[in-house]
Amino acid sequence: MNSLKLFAWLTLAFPLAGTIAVALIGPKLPGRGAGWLGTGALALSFASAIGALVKLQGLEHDQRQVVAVGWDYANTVGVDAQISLLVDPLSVFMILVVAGVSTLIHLYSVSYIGSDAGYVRFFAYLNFFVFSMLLLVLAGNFLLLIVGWAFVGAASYMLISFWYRRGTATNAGIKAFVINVLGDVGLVLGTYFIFKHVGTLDFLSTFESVQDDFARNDADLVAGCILLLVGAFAKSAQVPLHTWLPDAMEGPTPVSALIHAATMVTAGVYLIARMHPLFEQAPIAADVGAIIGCLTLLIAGTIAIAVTDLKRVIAYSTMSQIGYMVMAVSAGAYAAGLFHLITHAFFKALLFMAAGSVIAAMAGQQNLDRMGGFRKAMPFTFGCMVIGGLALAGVPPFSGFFSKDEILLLIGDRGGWYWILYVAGYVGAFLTGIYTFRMIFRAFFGEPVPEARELEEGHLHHAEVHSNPANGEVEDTDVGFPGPEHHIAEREPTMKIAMGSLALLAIVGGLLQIPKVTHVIDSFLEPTFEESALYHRELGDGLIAFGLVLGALVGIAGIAIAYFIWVKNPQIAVTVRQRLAPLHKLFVNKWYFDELIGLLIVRPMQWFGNWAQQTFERVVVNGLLVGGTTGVVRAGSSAVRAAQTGFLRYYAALIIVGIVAMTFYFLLAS
Amino acid sequence: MTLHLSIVLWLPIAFGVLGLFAPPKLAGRVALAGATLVLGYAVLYVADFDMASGGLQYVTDETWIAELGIHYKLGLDGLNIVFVLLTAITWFAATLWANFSDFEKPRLFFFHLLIGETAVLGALLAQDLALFVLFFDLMLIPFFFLVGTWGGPARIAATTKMVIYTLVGSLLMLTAAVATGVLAANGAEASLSFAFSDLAQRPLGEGTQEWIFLFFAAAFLVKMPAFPLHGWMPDAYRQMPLPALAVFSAVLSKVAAYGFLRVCAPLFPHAMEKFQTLLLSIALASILYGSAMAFTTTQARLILGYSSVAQLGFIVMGIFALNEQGAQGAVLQSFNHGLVVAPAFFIVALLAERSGGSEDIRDMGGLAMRAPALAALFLIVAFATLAMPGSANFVGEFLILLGVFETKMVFSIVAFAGVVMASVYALRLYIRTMHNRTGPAVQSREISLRDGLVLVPLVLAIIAISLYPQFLLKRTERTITATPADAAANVDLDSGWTAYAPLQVPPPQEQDGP
Amino acid sequence: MDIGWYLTVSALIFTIGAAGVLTRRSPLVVLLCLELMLNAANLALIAFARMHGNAEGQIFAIIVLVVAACEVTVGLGVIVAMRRRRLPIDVDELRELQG
Amino acid sequence: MIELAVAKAPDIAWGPLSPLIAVLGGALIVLMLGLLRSRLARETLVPALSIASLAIAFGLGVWQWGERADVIAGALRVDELTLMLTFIFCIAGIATVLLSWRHTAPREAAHGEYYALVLTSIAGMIVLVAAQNLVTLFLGFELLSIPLYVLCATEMRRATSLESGLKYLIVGSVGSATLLYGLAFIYGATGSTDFAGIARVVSGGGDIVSDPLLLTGIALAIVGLAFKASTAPFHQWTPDVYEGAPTPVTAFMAVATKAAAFGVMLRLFDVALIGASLDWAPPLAVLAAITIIVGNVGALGQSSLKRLLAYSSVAQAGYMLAGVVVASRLGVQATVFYLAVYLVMNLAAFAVIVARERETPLGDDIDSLNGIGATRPLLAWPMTIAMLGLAGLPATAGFIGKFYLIDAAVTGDYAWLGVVIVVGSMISLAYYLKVIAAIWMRPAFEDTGDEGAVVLAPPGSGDQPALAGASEEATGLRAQGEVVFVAVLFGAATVVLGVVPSPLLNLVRDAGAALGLF
Repeated sequence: MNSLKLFAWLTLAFPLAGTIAVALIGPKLPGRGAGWLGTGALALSFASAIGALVKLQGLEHDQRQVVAVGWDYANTVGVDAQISLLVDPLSVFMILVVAGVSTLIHLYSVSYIGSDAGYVRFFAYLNFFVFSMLLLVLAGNFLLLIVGWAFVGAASYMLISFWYRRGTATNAGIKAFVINVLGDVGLVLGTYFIFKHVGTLDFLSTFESVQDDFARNDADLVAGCILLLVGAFAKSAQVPLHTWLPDAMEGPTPVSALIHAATMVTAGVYLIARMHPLFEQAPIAADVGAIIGCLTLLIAGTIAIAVTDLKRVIAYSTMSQIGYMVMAVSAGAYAAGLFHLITHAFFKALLFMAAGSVIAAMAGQQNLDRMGGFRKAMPFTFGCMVIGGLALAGVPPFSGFFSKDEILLLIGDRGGWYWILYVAGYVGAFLTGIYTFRMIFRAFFGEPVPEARELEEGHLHHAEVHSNPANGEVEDTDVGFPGPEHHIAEREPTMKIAMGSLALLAIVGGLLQIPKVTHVIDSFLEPTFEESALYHRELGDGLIAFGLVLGALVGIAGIAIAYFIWVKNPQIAVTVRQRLAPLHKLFVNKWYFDELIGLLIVRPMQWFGNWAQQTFERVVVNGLLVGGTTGVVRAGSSAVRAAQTGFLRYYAALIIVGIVAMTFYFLLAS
Repeated sequence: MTLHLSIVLWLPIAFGVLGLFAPPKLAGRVALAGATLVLGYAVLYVADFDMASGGLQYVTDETWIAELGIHYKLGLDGLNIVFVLLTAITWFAATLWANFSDFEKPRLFFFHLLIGETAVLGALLAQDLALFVLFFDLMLIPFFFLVGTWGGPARIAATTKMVIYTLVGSLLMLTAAVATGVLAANGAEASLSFAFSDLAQRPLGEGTQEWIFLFFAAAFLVKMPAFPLHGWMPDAYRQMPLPALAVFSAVLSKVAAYGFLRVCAPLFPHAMEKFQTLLLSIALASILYGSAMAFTTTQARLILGYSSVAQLGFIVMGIFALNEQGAQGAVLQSFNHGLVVAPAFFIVALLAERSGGSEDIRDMGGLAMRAPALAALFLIVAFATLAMPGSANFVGEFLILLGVFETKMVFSIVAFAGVVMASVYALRLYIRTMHNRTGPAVQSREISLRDGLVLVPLVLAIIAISLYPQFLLKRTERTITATPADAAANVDLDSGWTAYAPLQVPPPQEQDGP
Repeated sequence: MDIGWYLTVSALIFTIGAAGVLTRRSPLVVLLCLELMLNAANLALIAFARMHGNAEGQIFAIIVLVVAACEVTVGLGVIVAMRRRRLPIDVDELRELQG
Repeated sequence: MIELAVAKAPDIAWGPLSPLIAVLGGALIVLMLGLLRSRLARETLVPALSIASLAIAFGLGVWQWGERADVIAGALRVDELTLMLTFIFCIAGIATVLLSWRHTAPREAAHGEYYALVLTSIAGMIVLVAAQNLVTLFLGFELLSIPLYVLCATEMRRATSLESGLKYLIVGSVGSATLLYGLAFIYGATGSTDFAGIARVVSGGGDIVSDPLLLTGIALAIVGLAFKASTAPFHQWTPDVYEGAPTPVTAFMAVATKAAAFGVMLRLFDVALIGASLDWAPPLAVLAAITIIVGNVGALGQSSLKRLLAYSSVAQAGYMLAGVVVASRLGVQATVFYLAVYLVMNLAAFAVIVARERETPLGDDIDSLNGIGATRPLLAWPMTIAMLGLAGLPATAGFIGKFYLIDAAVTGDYAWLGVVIVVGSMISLAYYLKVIAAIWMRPAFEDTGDEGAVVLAPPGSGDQPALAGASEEATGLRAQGEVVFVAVLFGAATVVLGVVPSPLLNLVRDAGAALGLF
């Protein structure tokens, strides 16, 4: 096997090996050994990813789609599922992001999770997640993709309910898992629709034959693509399948950073990009994706303004940012979408890490209302938070600025009704500015809260009674609950390193692709999207200029408004809230999506279950089918025994009757 | 003509009798030796199996009762080798487990357990309809004793209910089987014979096929059990001693599925088609109903029991997709489910040990605290149960639903609801037991070495088959895809009549049933 | 003479016997009635023998007479035994065995 | 021709007749010896001799196998069917003698008479199944019945024994009267008492098959025979008589009488009246169905084992009737085969009942079996096997028997009857399993007095050889080796015939061939 394939396999192998190693020998290792072991595994994986990158670039431009076949998985009766990896620019791009960011986040976790009783388990899970994610992006056929897809879902479940004795955590976990399974189902069904026509599960052969096997907007293809989108939405928390993501914040902060910001939730984007030949053959489905993405970015933005839980604010911002990406890749702005994916990975991970640091300082408390004035207490964290915030808000020259604006530019360039998306995109950017800095201002400005003061005096606050921030239940610090100690970036070099490097990337990441200047990503991904009609588009200079300026202004305006409301004169916030009470109510209650789903799906299922359990089982299954027949038999038996009176003459009488009956029968029958 | 199959068939009962005369202490060991030998034999078969042929291998064919045209004919092909392997594995595990837990009257216990294995192997290996029916009915007797003697407090009522209920189907099947042989012989003006190979050459009239098929279906559906014929299941499952329950749920239900593939598909093609929708509906109902029950009941055993109802629903679906993907999936899924449900029951026993003897998940919780290994094993089993992609169960479901998708799309789509529900009940079971706040009487502790000896190999087997399901698929493929045409082609193998290709069967000449 | 009359008479006797078995409670009388039924058959047999003009029916009848005698004897024997055990000689009292 | 046969003194072929003579001779000798003073002679020699005579009869039957002969001017026909059934009678008789050996019944009635009566009854059965004309048929019928009336009443100390005797006598006589009346009509319609003659007339075509005389005759004959075979709705004497009679006698009646009744049915319907099969087959089929259902549901909820088995025997009669209905050689074979396996299964069961009657004060109550799985395995296993066999579960002779019957039914276009048979078996499971459950799954019967050892037998010692376990127990137990022997022997036979039925099937095939059916 050539070295490119080897690197691909290695990238995949190291995290898996890491999982097993951590799980088996981790407990024996002293101190934070398990954490370092896991981190090391990922570093190696990242290294091999780079190796793969180098090898890939070494290949001819049109040779850059390599399939590495491991072994037959389910290769029978017309189904051709193999363990095969597709190594092409797109997948290499993804493994670089995944492995890279994961390594940093592992580094962060080494100390952040340091005093938790489930330390070893945490890293085993985390490594397993990375393995799954890499499997997802490297998968060379639908079946393997679905496997990776489900594995990341499982890993995310395990990590969300990492503190598994917390009812809130386990509920969030099962919620996330079930919605993700819903996504898997969509994926499988979509695969069926496509397999029905192309007759293969392999990506490349599917893409080759899609032109011939499907007419444009062929009904089955559209159905298939929309079902694939269902999978994408479930993973990427797009409406209406997004409700699990905010709850997923029950997981430890590094998990939120890694899974629910940087990597897993972007799988949907990757999927659409990967399937672009199908979507371009089924534009209707593509448009659905674009519209949903647009809706999501708006809805999420509005909610993010209202919620007061630090991590949830970031979570909703994640939703809305992914909305951008989904919109982008659905509208054919592949490179832009993936560009935003990578920059978002940087600054969003950074934001989460910073938030984690703050939460640690608050001894697990996540409520923004209880925070404030940490600026002096945690300068480093503050700095990182601001950098991330600026990048998120799309302020030049931070990375988010370029990526977001390129998306909007390309969409605007599509013309037609895409202008609506274009405008909505800027509205979203405006919201982004507001909620991002609302968060920052409320956490770091204003009167320092007691915890902040305590920290300024050099002592990290510790809760005397540990409790679940979500519902205040009292907890111990044994396995299944958060550990006794908390760790903040200011005091943990590893956290510093991780956050520092991410901050750096968040600042300079944009340079990869500056309109008219650099085209690193464009040209790198080109082989994957070679035959795509939408890929190669030249933008008009006017549009570019206009867009860049507008983008910058919108972002800054948002920040300014946030400053006025939450720093200058906070009572405005109150008045605004009173003015727009119903709107605020809508936003705080997350547009009532949970309630809606509960009403439409969960309740009916529970009702059916209870009805089956209490009524049907008793009445029909046991009553009618069992009781009924036995009842009949019993009745017959008692009748027969009642006839057995013991009266001799009665017997004789019966015989005589029998004789008469028999005789009559015979005489009449003839 | 070899003796191999006869040896493996009678090994268990031989050791069972041996155990009767061993000192009670050693009875378990003897039984274990027997089960081990069978396992070894089964592994040898799998290794030595000739994948190129879709036909019978290691055939043994003696005339047993000439007057009744019953042959003592055993054979192994791609269809039943999977089930034989499953039987050997699960019985070995169950016997090992039983060795570690002490039952009173151990000699009788193991005697019945091993009779059970012989009966199951007989039903699987039989290549003669009458022989199949004989063993199929025989399967129940040892379990009648196992439940009735070593079961829970309400055991006698439960076991009687179970036996009568399931035999209702099986006895109807007896009539149907006789009718098949007789009418087929009359139709072909040939001498009475129950050998599958002969029957397959003598197609029955359509009317006849229909009522006969319904009788067989009744037998199989009750045995599985399928909705709404599962009335016996809850009581029996609650009372059954655990090792018996493990094999019962893992294997006996699969024999019913196997019956559809072995008997109905090749012999009653017309009926299979005619009743396809009916059976698919039953399967769908089983899936939905079983799942719904599974996530409402609180008895750990019953959660697994009802989940099996749902899983068997999937298997039936695959069978009645009436195409090759469906059949392949059904076979694979039977193996997977058996391999998964057995350890699941063992784990339930462990959970009960740790939560003050109660098997009600409301009394459990937080069991994972001091038992990471147990938690890990259970998690793997739970994920396999809900057929998470990456597990072989998923491959099975994938093939099944793909098969159904291609014939009856709607059923397939609705069935996916079952997939989602599965994730709910499996995780519910896991979380309510291993996670959440610690239950009142719970003492979490790690599994002992002995438990590990049983569980770990099973879980490793699950992982192995998940990594490489092709291992089974490529063994079954030839048999599944073989058609009666091939059968005619290579009569020397007398293969093909096991074929799962009912649609290609030439239409039988009309003849009226009674 | 028409065979029908003989048959009518024998049927009559048979019915009378049957009726006796049903109505009378003393086993002795019941036995007599049984005799009636058997002899009704005899009458029929002999009538038929005449009709067919062969002897078989008559032989049959003679044998039946013998058998009937044995039957009654046994019956009487049982009744005597019961009398010895001071059991009521009444068929309606024989109700130990039932259900 | 017939006139001639009747006219000149019949020449008697002694060979074919020898089994019958052996039995009758045995009866006489036993009767004589019963008068001897010495206790030994009466209590040991007499049973031994009756066994001997039966064994000789059996042997002579083997010797005669394959030679079909009409004896006594065609009054009797000794062919494979006759001999096959003779074997069944002899085995049943031997078993009965063994069970009666140390039983109270022969002690209360004098030994000589008791065994003589058994032998006479057997002779009657042989005559019955060998009968070739209506006269011998009736003669055999009564020769078989009358001794049974007496045997039922032999335990004179027990009121129920006498009751059952009288009941049987009266109801039975009504039955035989009916039969006789029926036979008279058949004779009247056909003008011949001789089967061959009747067959000639009936099969001769014409409107004879719709002649009211004949039909009435057939109807009455059916009732009479159905009564003997205890098929519903003429079964009602069965439970009472079975329960009241001494258990060995019950066993004898259950197996031998039934065999005789079916033997004669086969001869009468499948030979003499074969031409009118369209007349009698449908009602017989209906009778069979009714019998199966009534018998099986009746057996539910019985606490007396003998009663339970009585009802079960009713049900089994229904099964076998299916073989008669189809009026084919296959049917005959199936019926005879089932008679044979029915013999072994029932004898095993009754032997166990006898044993427990002596071991416990519970008599034949089902509780007397509680827990014997652990304490008396040599009784537990035969009973279990017998029950499984009667239920028709595989690996027992019962399964093959049912299989054969269903085979016959389906082949004779009576598939629905096959379904009824299995439906019956389903119901029957409910009570057979109850017995098995009592044996294995209920705690041992708390027993007082010298048999306390029964209870003390340690749990887990379940599968030690029983007599070893029983030897340290009271003499009451050791005294019945022969009963245990019967139980074990026939229990084993049930399994053996279930696994290697072919030898028996060969005999049955010849027996079926004996009646010139297609």
